Amino acid sequence: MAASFISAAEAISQVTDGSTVALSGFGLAGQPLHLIDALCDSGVSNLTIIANNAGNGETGLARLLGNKQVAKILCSFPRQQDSQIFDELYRSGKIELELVPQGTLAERIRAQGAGIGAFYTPTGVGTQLAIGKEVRTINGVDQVLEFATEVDVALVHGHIADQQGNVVYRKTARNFGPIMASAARYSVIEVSRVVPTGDLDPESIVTPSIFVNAVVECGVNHGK
Amino acid sequence: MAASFISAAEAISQVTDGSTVALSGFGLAGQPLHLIDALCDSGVSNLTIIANNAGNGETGLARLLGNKQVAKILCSFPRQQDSQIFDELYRSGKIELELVPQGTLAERIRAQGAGIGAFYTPTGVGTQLAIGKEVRTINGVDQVLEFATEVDVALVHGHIADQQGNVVYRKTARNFGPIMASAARYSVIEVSRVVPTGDLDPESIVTPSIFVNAVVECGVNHGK
Amino acid sequence: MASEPLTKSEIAKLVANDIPSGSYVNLGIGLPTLVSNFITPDSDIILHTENGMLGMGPEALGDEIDLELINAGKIPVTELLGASYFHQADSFAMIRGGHIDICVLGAFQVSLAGDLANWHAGDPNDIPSVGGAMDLASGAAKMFVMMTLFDKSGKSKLIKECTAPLTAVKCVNRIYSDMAIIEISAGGIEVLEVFGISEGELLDRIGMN
Amino acid sequence: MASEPLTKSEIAKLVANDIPSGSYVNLGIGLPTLVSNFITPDSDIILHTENGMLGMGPEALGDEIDLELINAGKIPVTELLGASYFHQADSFAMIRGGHIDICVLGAFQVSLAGDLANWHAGDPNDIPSVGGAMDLASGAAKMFVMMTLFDKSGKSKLIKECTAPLTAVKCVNRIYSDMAIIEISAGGIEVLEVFGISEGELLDRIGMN
Repeated sequence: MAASFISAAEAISQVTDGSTVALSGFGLAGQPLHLIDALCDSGVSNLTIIANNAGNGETGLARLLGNKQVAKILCSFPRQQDSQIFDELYRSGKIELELVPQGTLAERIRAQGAGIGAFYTPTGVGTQLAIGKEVRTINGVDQVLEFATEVDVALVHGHIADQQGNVVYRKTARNFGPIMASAARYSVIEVSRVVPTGDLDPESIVTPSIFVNAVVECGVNHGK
Repeated sequence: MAASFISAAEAISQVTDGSTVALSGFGLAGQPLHLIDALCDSGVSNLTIIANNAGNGETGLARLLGNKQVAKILCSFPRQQDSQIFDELYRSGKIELELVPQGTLAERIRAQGAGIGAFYTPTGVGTQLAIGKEVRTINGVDQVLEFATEVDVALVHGHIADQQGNVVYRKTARNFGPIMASAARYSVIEVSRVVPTGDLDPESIVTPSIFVNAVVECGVNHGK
Repeated sequence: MASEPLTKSEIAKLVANDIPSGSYVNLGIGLPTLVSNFITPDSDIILHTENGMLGMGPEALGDEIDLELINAGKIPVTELLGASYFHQADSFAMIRGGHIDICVLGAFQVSLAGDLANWHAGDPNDIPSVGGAMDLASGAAKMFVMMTLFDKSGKSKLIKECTAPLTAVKCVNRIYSDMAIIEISAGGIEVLEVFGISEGELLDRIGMN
Repeated sequence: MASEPLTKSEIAKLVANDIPSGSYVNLGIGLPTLVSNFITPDSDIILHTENGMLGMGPEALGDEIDLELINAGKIPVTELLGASYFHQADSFAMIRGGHIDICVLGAFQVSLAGDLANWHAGDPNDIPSVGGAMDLASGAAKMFVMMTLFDKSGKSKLIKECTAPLTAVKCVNRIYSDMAIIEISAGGIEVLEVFGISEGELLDRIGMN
């Protein structure tokens, strides 16, 4: 259905205790800081978070973790120089971690958005991360069966939206945004500005409005 | 490896008797007529063709079929008002047809390009086109196992390339081009013109040069 | 009850009226394309065409015709403001992933359980062609079928079990036909409206009485 | 035979020299990023960074820094002419689909069969982080490992069987180290060049004699 143009707080009201929430971003690039702040303020808890990393410093996802709102995180690369909040929660057993190779994480999210129930990938075969998973030899290559990941709400950092809800991104901040928007039952995109419909080139739209439930215009300061 | 800028005849020399060749296009929109003409002229035979349709009128793929160069075709929608050349070959048993639902065809091609060996899709379950295929219930939905489709050479109709081999398409002629380029061992893109590297917007490139082996500049007349 | 069966245009108009504002809609080739004639710009309905476009406008005429801008029926169309183009895997991700709110398809037969047969009339001499029908039938959030209720020989196309090859099982939510609008759900069929026939006679003719 | 083991920069230079012109290359975080210092613009080598970019340029400095333009190590970088951006599923399609000609990764251990262990040192107290290492190791057409050949305690990192958790099996084609360049194939290992050590001594120290 048509995208709504609403506030961060309104959009976040779709997240409830126990929701699975996908957050775009690779490190801080593309992390939807404005929407995550609203999520922190909402006080919802027991969340499952899907994100590439497990927070940087004390803002964004790190703040959400520090607030004890997250029960579990699916990610590929939690440990970073500035992941101290996650590190402490993990070491004290206060958060569950499902570690997923980055490409498999991306493909599981993409599969959900594309209605593909599961797929076979060579990534991870013969490693700890494939233990207990089905393996099948396809054209002589062992491949592990991975399932699509259900997502209740996606919070995504875009660049510009038009008034219909089509979205473009900026440089490497694009990362997980388009696939998370496609996978979620309810997708929220924060953008720096909204332009009239028709101002974005139809050949260059990255996330068509069909994948967007809500747009939050928040004048985020992008990059440089 | 870096893309070559060569003639259609040179590019076509990668196709040999028995090759599997993917042709972009939905009807005539996006069909690489220039490259197919070179393929007709080359005289290679016993080809397996992957294309959405089975030729229109007497040009392009229809001409290739009429030349008896094709042993088998994988497609979703062979029968059209102007598919008379295919129709006759099929009815006289001179060509093998593997009928594949359009979305499954697209996903099998995409899977090949993405290194995904196979995937489960709900499309086709309980129909003739799933007979003999494995079915698995995932989250309560029956899904059929479909395998990636190997492609030797892709012949694709693009719009503009830069001198590095990045490609953009035009309107609905984009259709199968990007995924076929990603799936083939050797991908050839015909374009109307080649511009200096840097002239295409990095945010709007649809087929990055990594998927392109050869660019053929042929001044094709696009659309209107 | 209307006194006459509906014309194709009248059926199309009913379908269009039942599509909520803001919906993303795919109209199958053939009969369903008529629906677009009754979709007004202020409805905010956005048309998807599976060959790779959202925001499809009306058929292109005269100078508007661009052979690289066509719909799934290979007819030249136009582009509305807010349109976008994408490749086939992305287009069918929209379909298979349940992002299309409503799909309207034609049919040879629909079963009482909502099975759809619309890609192959069943004649072994036919050249089989499926296109995106199976993906659409199994992937769209809601599936409307638009057809005449009886074939030329008078046989009901809504039948107990399809005899023609299936497109997808249990996928049809509603039938819009010349003689009735019929809802199909897990609980069975419900006749919502009849045109030029009484409900009793209709149920007789489809073998339900 | 050089009389001294190589410095990290010297190893990086050797790797860069062995990358054919026109290659698409992914450089892992850590040691392999040094390779980019020795890639000249006229080599037509195009760098892929798995967070979603082809045509990555050198590290951004001063005013060039843009926090939305970073590499896989989260370091601000620059954009070269011909660059393109794409989302994560497309980026890993490039990797998994075998489109990256050469990937250079660091390693904790490499087995004689070419198994790679580089994501987890094996300490159960470590916080496990894998990122794109498994995808790159299993997906790149050619896999170069860049490392010191011996760890701080003098133990060889090239060993019969990895004791640290594996990243991927039989994926390493060549090791570039401070003391030797070693090719790994189905036939076994072949020492291509040694630095500051004789081949005999080297084979002794890695337990091959």
